[in-house]
Amino acid sequence: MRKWSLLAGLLLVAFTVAFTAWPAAAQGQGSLAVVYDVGGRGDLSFNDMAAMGADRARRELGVMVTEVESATTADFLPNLRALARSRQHDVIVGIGFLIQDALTTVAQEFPNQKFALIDGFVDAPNVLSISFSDHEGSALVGALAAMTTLEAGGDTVGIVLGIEIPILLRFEIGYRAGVRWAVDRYNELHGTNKQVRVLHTYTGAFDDPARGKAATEAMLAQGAHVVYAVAGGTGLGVFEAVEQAARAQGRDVGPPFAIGVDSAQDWIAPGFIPVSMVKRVDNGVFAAIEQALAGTFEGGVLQLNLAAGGVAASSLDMLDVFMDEAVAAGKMRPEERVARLEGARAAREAVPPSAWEALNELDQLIRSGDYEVPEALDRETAEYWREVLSN
Amino acid sequence: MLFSSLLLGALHAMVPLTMTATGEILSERAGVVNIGLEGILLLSAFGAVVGAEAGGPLAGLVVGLGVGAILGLIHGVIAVYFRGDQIISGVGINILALGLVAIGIVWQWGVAGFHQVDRALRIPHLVTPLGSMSPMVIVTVLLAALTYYLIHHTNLGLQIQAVGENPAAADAAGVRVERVRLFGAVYAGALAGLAGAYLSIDWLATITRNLPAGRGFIALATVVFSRLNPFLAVVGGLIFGFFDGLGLLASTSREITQVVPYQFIQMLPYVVTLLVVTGVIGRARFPAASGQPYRRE
Amino acid sequence: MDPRPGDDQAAESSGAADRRRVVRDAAGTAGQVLLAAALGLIIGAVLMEIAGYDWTRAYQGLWLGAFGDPWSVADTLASATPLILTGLAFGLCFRAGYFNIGGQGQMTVGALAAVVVGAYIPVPTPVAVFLVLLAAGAAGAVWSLTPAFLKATRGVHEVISTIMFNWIAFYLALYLAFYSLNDPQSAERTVRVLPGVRLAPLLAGADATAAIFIAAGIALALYWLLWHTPWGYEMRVAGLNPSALRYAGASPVWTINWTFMLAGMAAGIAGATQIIGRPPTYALYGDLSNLGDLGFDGIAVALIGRNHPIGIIASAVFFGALGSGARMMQIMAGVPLDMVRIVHGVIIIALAAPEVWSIIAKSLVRRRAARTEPVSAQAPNSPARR
Amino acid sequence: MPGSSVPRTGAPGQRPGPPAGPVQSDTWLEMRGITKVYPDGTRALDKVDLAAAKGEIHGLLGENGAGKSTLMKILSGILPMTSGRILIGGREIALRNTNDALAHGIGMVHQHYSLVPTFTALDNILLGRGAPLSGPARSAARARIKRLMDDTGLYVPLDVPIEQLPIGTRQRAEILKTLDRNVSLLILDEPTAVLTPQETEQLFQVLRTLSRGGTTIILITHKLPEVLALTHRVTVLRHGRVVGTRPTAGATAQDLARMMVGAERLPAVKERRPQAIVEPVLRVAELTVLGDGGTPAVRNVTFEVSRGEIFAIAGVTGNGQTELIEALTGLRPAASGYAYLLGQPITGVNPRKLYEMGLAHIPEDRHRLGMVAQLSIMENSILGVHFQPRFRRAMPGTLHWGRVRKYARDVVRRFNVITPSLRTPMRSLSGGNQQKLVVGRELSKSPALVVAGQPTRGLDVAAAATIRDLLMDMRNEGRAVLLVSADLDEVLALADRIAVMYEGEIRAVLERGQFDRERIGLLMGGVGDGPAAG
Repeated sequence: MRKWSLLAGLLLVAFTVAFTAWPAAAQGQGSLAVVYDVGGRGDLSFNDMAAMGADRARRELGVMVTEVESATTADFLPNLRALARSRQHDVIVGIGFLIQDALTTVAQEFPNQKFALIDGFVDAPNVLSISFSDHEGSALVGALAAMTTLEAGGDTVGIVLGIEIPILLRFEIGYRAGVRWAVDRYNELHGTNKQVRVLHTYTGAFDDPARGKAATEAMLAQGAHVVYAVAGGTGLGVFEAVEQAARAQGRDVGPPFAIGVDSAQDWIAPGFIPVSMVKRVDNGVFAAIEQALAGTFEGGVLQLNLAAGGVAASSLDMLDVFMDEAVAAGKMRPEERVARLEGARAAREAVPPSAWEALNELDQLIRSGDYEVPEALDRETAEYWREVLSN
Repeated sequence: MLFSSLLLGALHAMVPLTMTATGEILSERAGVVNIGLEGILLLSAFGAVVGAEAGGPLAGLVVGLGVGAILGLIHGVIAVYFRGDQIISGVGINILALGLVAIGIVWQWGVAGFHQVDRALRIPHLVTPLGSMSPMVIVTVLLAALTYYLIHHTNLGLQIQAVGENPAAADAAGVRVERVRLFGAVYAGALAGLAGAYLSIDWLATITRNLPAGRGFIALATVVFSRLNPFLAVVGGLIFGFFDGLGLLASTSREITQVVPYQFIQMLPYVVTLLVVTGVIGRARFPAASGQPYRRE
Repeated sequence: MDPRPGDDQAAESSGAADRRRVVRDAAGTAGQVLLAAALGLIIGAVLMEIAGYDWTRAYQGLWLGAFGDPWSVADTLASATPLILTGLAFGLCFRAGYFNIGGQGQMTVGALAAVVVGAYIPVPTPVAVFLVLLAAGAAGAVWSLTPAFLKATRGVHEVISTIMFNWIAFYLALYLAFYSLNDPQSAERTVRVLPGVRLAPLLAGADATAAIFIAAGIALALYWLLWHTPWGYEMRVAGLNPSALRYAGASPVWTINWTFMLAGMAAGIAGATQIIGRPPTYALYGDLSNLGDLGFDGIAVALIGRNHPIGIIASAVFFGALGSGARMMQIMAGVPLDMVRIVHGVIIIALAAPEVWSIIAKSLVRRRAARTEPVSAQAPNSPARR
Repeated sequence: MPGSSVPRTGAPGQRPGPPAGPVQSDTWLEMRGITKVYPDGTRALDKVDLAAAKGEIHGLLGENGAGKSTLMKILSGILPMTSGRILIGGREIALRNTNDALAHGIGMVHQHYSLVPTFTALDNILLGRGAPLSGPARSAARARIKRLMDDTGLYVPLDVPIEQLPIGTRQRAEILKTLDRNVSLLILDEPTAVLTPQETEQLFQVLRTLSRGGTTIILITHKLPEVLALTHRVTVLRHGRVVGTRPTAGATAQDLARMMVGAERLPAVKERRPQAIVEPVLRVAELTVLGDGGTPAVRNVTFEVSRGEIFAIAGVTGNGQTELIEALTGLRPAASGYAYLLGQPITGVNPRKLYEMGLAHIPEDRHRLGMVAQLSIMENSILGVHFQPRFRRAMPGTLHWGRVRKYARDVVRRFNVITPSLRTPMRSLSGGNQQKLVVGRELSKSPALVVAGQPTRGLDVAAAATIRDLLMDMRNEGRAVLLVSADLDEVLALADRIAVMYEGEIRAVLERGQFDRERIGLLMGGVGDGPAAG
């Protein structure tokens, strides 16, 4: 064995000699670094939306983009530090509220480095904290869900979530509020006294479509008409369950329906997702680098609510833009694009107009401040609102 | 409605567990243990989607099976011919698959994370009184029966048991120990491959970076549960699938979750499996030479 | 190798010869690991070349990220810390003949216990740290004793029970972290542990803490236990020949329980190091994302370390290096984290079959021997495993 | 077996008569220049030549480790040879695996039976033959095997799992399995090690019949009387080399023994010193022990072993001796009855406690119980005594390796264990040296009682003699020895009293002076006296 260790030792030495030089400085005008949450690229959630923003920055602003994934949350701190230490990036964006602690620390250690944080808050002059009003967007799709159900004579909607963490409570309670608002509106218009039950499940996973599917099947079996997926990859199972239930009844278009989240997911199951609650993390990331390059970067809070375009119900235009990008990037064939867009349109048309009216009406109310959507970021508050909103 | 949905859900959830476990049962009978089932499920699920997009659902199944068989072959060659450590090889396959599929999805479709499988490329379902059911449910039960027959009623089965119990004796009797063991490893890989294909082009109609989400390990537990009897693997898969579905069903009810938090309800399949094993299944006897390489000296 | 030297001579010369043999075996194993690593890196390079990444730059990043400067070294050690312990949790059981896949669950309950004790019991610093480790170790031990008990009394195979217990621990932790231990100010994580139990970084700007010494200390203690106490002797006998264990007058039930208990303790303390030993959070996230898959990774770490405590330290550092090197691989060459996983996988598979290396070595020896004399007696042995 | 000390006429085949059948002198099987080098460099065979004629019974004699089994494994296709040629009927053949060998009509009956324990005899016989497991073809195969059983007189229950059959029956199944392949060359590796004299004689009759029918037989053995009783010619191997081949007729046991062990002095059993004091060390009263299947394996057994006495239990393996030993050494609970060591009850007591009370246990299966193959000599030398204070440091719990090393060195020297070093793994030693270490470890305990199970099974003459001497020393020092052995010659040579065990009962206890080989043989086979108390 001695000769093997000798050989291996030589290899090691060669390795050391070859690679012990610091990398040359990056070139280009401006550089953006993104540190993803543990879900990483492909989580169908805010990481993917952040990546979309980074792509847009690369395309439109010509900046260099460095992306770093984290295997566990314990990697956040070293990831941020390594980026900050290289002093090459105009702004370093951390994705997700879990990175907040690490970003707080690094922002203090590198006061001259600009940072941005998605979904969290760091009180430091060199950090731009970007928040989204997930509850407002969720209320919109909740109103659509409830109205669709009532018009079809149903009385149940569902929401399938990932692991129970504060930010998901915000989605759930927002959705419940939207449902409640729409039910009251319906009863007011029709002089009835109907109720809509909201079934919710925390599946304990963000990456297990099978659990999403089983949870959704359980809801559909209890008469759920619309199911809102707030569970990253687990949501794929929600779409599949809904589509399969509809097809089993010979329908190519809902009901039942599913509602997508974070990005415009309408295209994933064309015909069954009339709307998605879009969270424009991409805009947040883009804004951060844009401000940094323009010299207008200031620390503080950037609240991207409904009125500011931070959250929204998806539109066909949005979908169009997304698909254009996908086709341009060679990720989607043009004929596929047409089919998917058609499916999305069909799903929209299968939802009664009154549901869209309700969604738009609530949208106006929230923008104008006439209706304030309840927000829950802890369990007690959430439980309080569940109680209030279901009576 | 509720019960039939639950039962149908359990049947569909049973397929990947039981099919994977069935193949592994034969392999462990022959003395090769593969802890890399999770990785095989994942990589073959990916392969099946690529195959289906090239040549339809049947091609998808074939490619899934083929990818699984190749991984089984790699594992088998390491375990049987190189007399390597079966546990290490299996762990390696799991990790390798995680990396390969994550990168493969980006290479193949240019998107990170997931790719949706077109409806036309999925396995067509059967219409049953319960509802729409995948033919793979029936295939799984048939495969379990076939595997049982193969092990207990054919000459090959006799050889498989012999190389698992006493490879030296089998060798002396003229059985090609290496080939029979390799067959076991490939068979386990192939069935896990088929199960992986079922995940992606049938049950869930998608491929993600971590599609099996631990089902390969549950399948491993099902193997232990089954005491190496494929029919008991069907029972084990069904019990797990049923209580998994039941847990998710119960946790949709606020009335229940206010009394028992949903986290405890969702422990149900794991607790029930453990209770069944503790109370009913008990001590399992594994082939004497299981997991051990055979050397002639 | 003369098979039959006189016994006197043998007994006298054994000291130095044995030491040489130990060194040679260790060097052989290390050589194999490095060769496997080289193979993994080569295949990784090929894949990166195909995918259009600059692999030389990527590997430059891997090296710099792992060992390029003191901070990188510290990060490597920080990543290695929990892996040493979860690796021990698997490796110790494996030595004694059991297959403990339950490190993940044992680590999870350990982390929970660390939060409970660390956040709510105000005592002076060194005592507090000790109490936290004790609590975490005890929690992990309790969690691993149930499968041990089921195995001893009901014959329930530990593979099935530890897998089930992992999931039960997962849901239990989800519940406790969010329903009982959550921080009212920041509900996404549990309350932070008290400042007195937080281990400070050893080097400003890096997150290696004294936890690395705890982990290494436990590894050394287990090494000492295995090779220098009668109990460890019995554990090794149990793993190699369970019947001989009974003949030697030891109780198999007792040995199972002891082994699992110590393994669970190590895994539990791994959980604690992720709470009190990794700045800046000092709490458990509600989705358990600061634990990740460290328990499962421990299996690979232990196997590569040949289930030997010292080997596990080396192997954990190797894994830590790949992990922290992956950081710079992403930053410098844009190579995704998953590429590192592929390299991991190839290395592990290559290590599964040391016989491959000896076959290669043998063919080299044979070729050389053919030139000199008919048969060489110096064909390398494959190192003893299990 | 104590070599020449046992007269030839006491051999199992008591009617040696003329060697069976005529032998054609022309060579049919020929092995030329067979060399085998193991990967670790061990040269197991060095240019070995062997020839046999059609219908010849050829003895292959040698000590353990002489290379007999290796040579025959090469001939039966299990091991590849490093160099050499094998010819049958003048044509060279290539043997890549057992199938090749079987195709050339070569079949081997192994010492460690090559049977799958969970299979029935029928499945074992049909394994690898491609026979279906059901239908008419199986019935045909069954009929064929029944005919074979009638022809050879080797009867075996076909549908009972092998692990439930007595060892003699297993061997019959093993031979049937090989004969069913229509072999023209039958190799038997130490076939009589576990048989009663009567069974041995039966087997020899079968072999003679086969030989007359033209089957060539190679018999591996180290028992000289068997060679003399059965074979036409004999080849002696030593250290992987052929010492010589000669016709059996005219050869004497002394000649062959000298060829086998070389110039070394032939060992004889030490002198038996008279013992004055009779004082029971072990008392067993009405002891019943359950076997693995839950049925009584030891039934109501009563006996005493006194100081300065070797009390031997004779019997065919599998008649309850194993369970009896296990019950007396703390490895198996007793169902009823009592056992006392120096007056203290010992049933259900932990082995460690028993060792402290003065028990030494040489287990009959050293691989399973007595040693850990992967651990070193040093570590094996303290197995079972590792908790004793003399191996511990002052610091609680710690092993003092320095003392262990000293102790191990002492055992290795005193018991003449040949090993390259104390750190050599146990598995690298030859069987004899492994056993010497186990025996040495046990006898070093200064025990009051030595329980020795099959202490010389599978050992070469020299090693076996050493161990027998050690047991006699123990006796002469005034210790009690309980010897369980299936080797009748050994029992006759060593014992002061012999108890014969059959189906869990002690059928008779004989004092030295009443020893009668014929009667003991019958008792071992279940013929004669009923249950007896000792």
